[in-house]
Amino acid sequence: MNLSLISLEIGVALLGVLVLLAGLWTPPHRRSALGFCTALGLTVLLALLVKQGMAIETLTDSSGGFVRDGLAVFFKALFLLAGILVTLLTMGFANRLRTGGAEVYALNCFALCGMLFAASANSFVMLFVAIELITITFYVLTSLQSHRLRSLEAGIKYLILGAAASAVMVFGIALIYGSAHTLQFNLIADGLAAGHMKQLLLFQLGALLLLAGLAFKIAAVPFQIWAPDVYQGAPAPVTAFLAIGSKAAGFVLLLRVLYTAFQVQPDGPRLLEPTAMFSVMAAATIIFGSLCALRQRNLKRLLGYASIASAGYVLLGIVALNERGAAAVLVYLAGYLFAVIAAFTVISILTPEDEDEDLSILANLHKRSPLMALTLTLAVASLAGIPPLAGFLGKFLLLRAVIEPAATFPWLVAVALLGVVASLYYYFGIIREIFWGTGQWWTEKAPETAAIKLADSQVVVLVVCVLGMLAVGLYPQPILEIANAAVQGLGL
Amino acid sequence: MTDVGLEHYLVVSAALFCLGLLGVVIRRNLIVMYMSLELMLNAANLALVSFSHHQPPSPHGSPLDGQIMVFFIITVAAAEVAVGLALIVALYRKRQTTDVADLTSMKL
Amino acid sequence: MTDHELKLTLAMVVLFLPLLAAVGIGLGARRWRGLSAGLSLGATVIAFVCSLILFIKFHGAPADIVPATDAAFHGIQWLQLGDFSVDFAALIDPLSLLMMLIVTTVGTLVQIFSLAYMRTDAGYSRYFAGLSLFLFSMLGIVLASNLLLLFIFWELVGVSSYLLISHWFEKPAAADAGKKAFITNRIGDFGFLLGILLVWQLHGTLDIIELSNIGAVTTAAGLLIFCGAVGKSAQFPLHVWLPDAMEGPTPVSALIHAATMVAAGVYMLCKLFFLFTPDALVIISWIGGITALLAALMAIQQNDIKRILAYSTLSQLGYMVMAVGCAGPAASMFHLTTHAAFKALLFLGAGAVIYSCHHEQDIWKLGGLRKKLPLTYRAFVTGALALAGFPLMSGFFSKDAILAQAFMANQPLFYLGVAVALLTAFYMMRCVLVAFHGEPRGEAARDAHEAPGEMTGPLIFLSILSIGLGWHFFGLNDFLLNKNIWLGTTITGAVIPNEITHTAHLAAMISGTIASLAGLALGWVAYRGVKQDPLPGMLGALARGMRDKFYFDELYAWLNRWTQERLARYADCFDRWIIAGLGVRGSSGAVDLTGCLLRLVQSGNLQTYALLLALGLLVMLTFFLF
Amino acid sequence: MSPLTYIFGWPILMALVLMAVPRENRSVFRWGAILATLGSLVLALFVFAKFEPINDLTSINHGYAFVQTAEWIPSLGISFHVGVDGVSMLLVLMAALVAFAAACCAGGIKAREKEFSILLLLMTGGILGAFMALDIFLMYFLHELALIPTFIMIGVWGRGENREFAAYKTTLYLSLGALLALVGLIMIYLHYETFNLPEIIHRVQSTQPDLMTTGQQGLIFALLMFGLGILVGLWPFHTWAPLAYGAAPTATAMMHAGVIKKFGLFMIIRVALPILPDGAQQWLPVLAWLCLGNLLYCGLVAMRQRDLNGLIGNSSVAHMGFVFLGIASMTLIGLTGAVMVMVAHGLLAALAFALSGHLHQQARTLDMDKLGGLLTVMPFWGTLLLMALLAGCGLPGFANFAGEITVFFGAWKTMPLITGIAAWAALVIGAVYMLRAARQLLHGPRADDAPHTEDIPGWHKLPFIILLGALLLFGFAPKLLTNKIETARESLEHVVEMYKRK
Repeated sequence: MNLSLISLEIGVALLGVLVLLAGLWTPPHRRSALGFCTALGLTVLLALLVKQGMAIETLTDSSGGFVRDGLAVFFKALFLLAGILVTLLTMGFANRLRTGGAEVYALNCFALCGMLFAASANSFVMLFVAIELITITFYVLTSLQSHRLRSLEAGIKYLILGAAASAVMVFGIALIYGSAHTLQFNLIADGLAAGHMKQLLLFQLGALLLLAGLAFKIAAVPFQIWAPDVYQGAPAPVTAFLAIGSKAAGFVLLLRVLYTAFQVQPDGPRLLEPTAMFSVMAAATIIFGSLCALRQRNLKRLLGYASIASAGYVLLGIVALNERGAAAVLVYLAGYLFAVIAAFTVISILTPEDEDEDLSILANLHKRSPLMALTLTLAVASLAGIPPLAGFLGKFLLLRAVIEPAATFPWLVAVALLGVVASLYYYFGIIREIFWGTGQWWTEKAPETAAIKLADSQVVVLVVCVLGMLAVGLYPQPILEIANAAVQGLGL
Repeated sequence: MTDVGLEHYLVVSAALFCLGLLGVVIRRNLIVMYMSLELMLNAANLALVSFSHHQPPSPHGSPLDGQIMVFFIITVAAAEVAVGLALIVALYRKRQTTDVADLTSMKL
Repeated sequence: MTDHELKLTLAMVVLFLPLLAAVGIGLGARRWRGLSAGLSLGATVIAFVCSLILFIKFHGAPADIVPATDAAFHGIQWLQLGDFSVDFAALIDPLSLLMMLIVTTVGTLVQIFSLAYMRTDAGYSRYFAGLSLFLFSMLGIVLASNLLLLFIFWELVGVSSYLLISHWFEKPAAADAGKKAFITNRIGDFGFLLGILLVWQLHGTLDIIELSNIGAVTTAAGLLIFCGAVGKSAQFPLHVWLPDAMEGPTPVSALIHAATMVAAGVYMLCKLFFLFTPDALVIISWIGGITALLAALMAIQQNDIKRILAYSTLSQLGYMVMAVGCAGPAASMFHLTTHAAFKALLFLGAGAVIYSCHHEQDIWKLGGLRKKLPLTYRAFVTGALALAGFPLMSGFFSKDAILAQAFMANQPLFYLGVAVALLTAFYMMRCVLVAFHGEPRGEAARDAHEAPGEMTGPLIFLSILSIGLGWHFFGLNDFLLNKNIWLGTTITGAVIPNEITHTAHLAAMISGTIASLAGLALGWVAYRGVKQDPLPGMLGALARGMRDKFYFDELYAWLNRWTQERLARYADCFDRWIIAGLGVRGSSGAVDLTGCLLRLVQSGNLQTYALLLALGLLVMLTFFLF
Repeated sequence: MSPLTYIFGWPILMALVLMAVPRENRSVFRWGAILATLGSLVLALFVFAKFEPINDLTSINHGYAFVQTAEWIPSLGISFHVGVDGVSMLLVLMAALVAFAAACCAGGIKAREKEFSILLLLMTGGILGAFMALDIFLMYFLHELALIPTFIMIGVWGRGENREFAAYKTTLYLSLGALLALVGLIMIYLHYETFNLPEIIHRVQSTQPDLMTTGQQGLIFALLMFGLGILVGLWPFHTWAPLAYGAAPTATAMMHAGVIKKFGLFMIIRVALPILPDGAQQWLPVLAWLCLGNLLYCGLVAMRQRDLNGLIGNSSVAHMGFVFLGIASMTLIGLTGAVMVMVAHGLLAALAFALSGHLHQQARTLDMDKLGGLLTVMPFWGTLLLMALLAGCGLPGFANFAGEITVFFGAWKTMPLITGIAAWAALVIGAVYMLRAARQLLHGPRADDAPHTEDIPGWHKLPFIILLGALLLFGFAPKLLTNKIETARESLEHVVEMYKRK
């Protein structure tokens, strides 16, 4: 076993353990130093990863369960970046947690570790373990503000539903194992290609159950049901991590399972009907997310619904079943990372201790903190897909992938367009609150006007996010090249 | 004596899975729901083990894969239970209830 | 300087000097009243002189297009796209020379008259700018060498007329009248434009000279073009705007709504005579006849001195159009010329009366002005007699020519024409008797005193023209009867203007004289020394109908309300409630409602969630597995 | 570097510079915007004067002048690629004129001048760039850059009770239109694997005329026609326009109604017609009938308006019908006329909204029932409004007439009935509502309780004079326009030929 292959994961896990240990001896007022160290450590790891480069040679371990190819590296970088930003973001938020000041960094590291494994998973064992590592960590993270009922409630809801979804997925894995006699992706693919698959129905049933489990991770209809509540209840930094990390992990696994293991292709063997399934799923997800967000006033819940809709758009890239679609998924997620973290950073700073995250907290933001106002506006515009921001490019690529001449789904494109238009409505609502919101009209309370002082870490996060959105939107050539190279390994 | 084959195990496994799912759906007590979840996981374990046992010799994949998977599942389930019970206890200490109907502060 | 160059130079001077004057006033001269008036009048006088030179020198020369035949000026293309080009060029033929002369003459006189008439007006400069703009546009019509150019100037006279009618824009009546005039004209122009398009499609060109070598092709094109004349020359059924246009200053009425602009329609018919098929001509003649009769009847019961003249203008324009329809463009142009003189005279006379009587226009409140305004009285009577076709006055000859044409072409129209002549004489006698004879019936009439020299001078000059223009000595009739001045009559198959036979001449002369004298006599009998109008008592409902203009305004208002306005209301409602309401707000509302309903799914209850999860799984399996 | 890049880069650069200026320096923003737009205008005039036709379509630049290319996103076939031909040259000039006028008219903005100036400059740069872009993606991208400030400006600086509703409705409507068009553009891209417009057109017209089936072309054309149609206010997708213009601040209404709205039409002429001749064949007859919806129906609606902005807004929607008619005629004359109307209407709409903006600033109302006799108190303003209204009903001497008449000539031979109805709408209905406005606002007695109004002072007259002057200049000498369009004749003829191929 080549340890250097998983050195990154080891590094992150080790970092988590170290932080946990260091927390024991760190006085509470120095806790933010822990966050800084974590961020620093992750940055070093990211730098190492980048230095190793996007060496697009595929490396697998001896058992074949772990793979390190372009796709894996892309997602690892994505996760690490998300981890760094979320850690920085958590530093400003840690005093709200009351318990577990050091644990939150460690848990972030562990979740991140799970994500890194997920990016490399090449067998169902790895897939299962990675997912569970992520999910179980998130159960804890979600309910970390245990003095808030909502946090606790969100944790329990996530726990029960997440465990149910895991159970479904595991049962699916069992059935796939029963028909394919192996748990390794490429061996399953070989078996499929050689026509060894005897119990077709068993395989299909298993595959569907497995996909249902993954759909739960990305919060696609009909498995979206947990997302709004958990997004709303979890502490803002956790929600951010959940929205980008957990979702991206779901997508990388989906890509791997579909393309590496099941070898689905537009003109491939008709074992599954993924196109039909995912197009229906994407359409339903877009519609549900967009429409439910229309009248939502709770900011975090709104973004929860919005993230459901986003998952629908990303699914468009999977519907296409081609390299372009896969590359579009990658680019979209990269842009999504900056926008979501930017949005949740602002929310985490603004949310009052014991109050709702009602839209009215945004009132006067442009006076209280121009930087935050600008960032949130750009983030929301990017999510809405407005040029020249990253979101536009992502949606553009996804649309391009789904409007392939060969596989035209006019209705799917129509639904996507309507979703975008509807999303403009609620995103515009956010911008309106920032610039000319009048606070809570139902109470006599005048909106807050005091200027907000930002911590350095928060400024860093905001600036990085703004630059990221603009860079991906204005000069996407590098990321496009990387993404195109990354999806080569999928065998499409 | 009737020979117990793969199909029988699978039927039992499926029944367990469905029972578990049914339990999650209809029970209102968090602890019982949690137990039902364990049932579902164990249904999967049963299926994996029986598949592994009845696996014909094949050019790829070791017949032990399924059983290794089972160990992982058991371990993960244990972790899940630890976290889950801790949460439920925390909830009980806060609200003196384990009834899911009391957990509706966030909706719509 | 060759003839060609001379023609070009003078024509361009005539055309563009008024425009320069208008622009000059607009750009700054408007601050100095005298300068504005001087610029405008100076430009017009020079234009008049140039026109006179042109007419004397070239009235016998054949049609000539400048500058299109001149290589140096080939560049003046207004628009060019492939085979579609519009050259900015002047078509100078004897007819346009005559018309130029008429326009500049009346224009000069009216401007001199206006110097005094408008002296106290606040919008003095604006007024003269408007007049200059009008003269430019009118001369543009006269000189236009192709139909599109003609249409452009056609529209421009429309707008200058609009500006001048609503000169006193604070007065609601004046503002409304201007609007009405413009829109009614636009209806005619609509037909005109379609006509131009049709001609372009059928003939492949819009150049008048080229068209005249092709001749008439369809009746439709001719009739559509005629629509333009119907609007501009206020023919039935678009005649309603002209009486209202009397809200403008009186000199404007004299220039635009009597002598020149309204005659532009007739001028165009004459110039484009070759475009009309015999069928088209029949319709044209009847339209003209009907207008002449209706307007004459309406004129009988009007009490406003300017309105009487306005209806008489309508009636005379009908006469001219009828003449064109009877294949007598020469007679038509002849009458146009004499009419320009005596109707300008009448209007300016009426203007002098109005000026002297502090803007009192109701003839029943005037009276006895014969003694207070002797000069004006004589001028007005001269004009009235000319209009009534009193023997040996100019109107007598021209009306005679028209009647002769009608006699040959269409006997019923001839009798109609005679009847109109009788009515004309009758109402002019009524007007003169009531306004000038008897005792003053109002304050204004009692205080009246003669107008200043700027106003009486033009009156005298026009009186001379009104008397003598028809005499053989002037040669006007002979000039017009010369076949060479008519475009397009040389090609085969063209409708040739009728030559008047001796019989027709005789019939027209006798019946015209009798009608004129009989009308004057009837008027004398009916209105000598009366204090109020005896006619309503005698005619009853008919007189009311005449007074109320046969309810055309009401009819049109009703029609407009029930068609266009109603359509507009429907469109507006449709826009508001169906498209913006049901369509846009409705769909957004539906989306919103769906969203609210969908959100009910997120009940917050974990058990429901678990159920939904299981159901979702079941649905997914059912759909994609089986 | 091509001067074109400076024309649209200069305002954007200025916007970035202004971002760094503290907001206390109010006049800096105002003058910065004026200066930047003036710079663009001067450059545009320079380009207009220097523009020399390159009629050789086989040349490397496919007949475009001042071409500049640079790599941008090669892996998507997207590049920075600008250049002009006769058609876009005119639109660039018109846009620069209107932008300068709009910057001058932005003085009414008394709050958040900084943001307003920046947005105005972004808008200007975006739309100027969109007209000269030769890369379809760049075109779309820059148009969006110009469009988005519109929404914000309506929402933040708008007037009236329902400005928020207006902002929402406009945003959703126009975004839907832009997205539909985007889908169409992507579908074109998927066939040709590049966004390079001249290259695609070249391939359509010579090497690969049948790359797309008729059905595909029909679908794409429909997407572009309706998507871009929404942006322009094609009936029945027009109801956003009067609402938006009623609520928008003056400068925004000028820019949007005058310039940005023209982009949809420009793109139909530039992209849809040359690339999709078969699609055009299927859909242009439909467009011909829909244009009556604009001309006739919106004209009738305009007759019922009581509010000046509602009237101008509806009439501006109605005027788009001429352009659609010109396009639908698919003749050289009709297309030329369409371009002329675009230029003329851009100037006119800007003038009209500038005038109504001044009135609103003075009287705080645009309700025509409450106003009257304004010609006496505001002679300069009144005269200009009268001229604008007359230009709006197609009076010769103004550029609009030249364009409209050309469109009629282009359309008459193939569609006499539609042209006839259009002529009725233009000559009669147009006159009815325009003169009604003149009658109510300018003429008649002044009401006793009429609000106090003052005429346009001093140098503030400049933008009005510039716009009116341009309208008159192009009206008296439409050859200035047609000469430039003539240089694009060969490519237009190609388009017409391709259309008539089957």
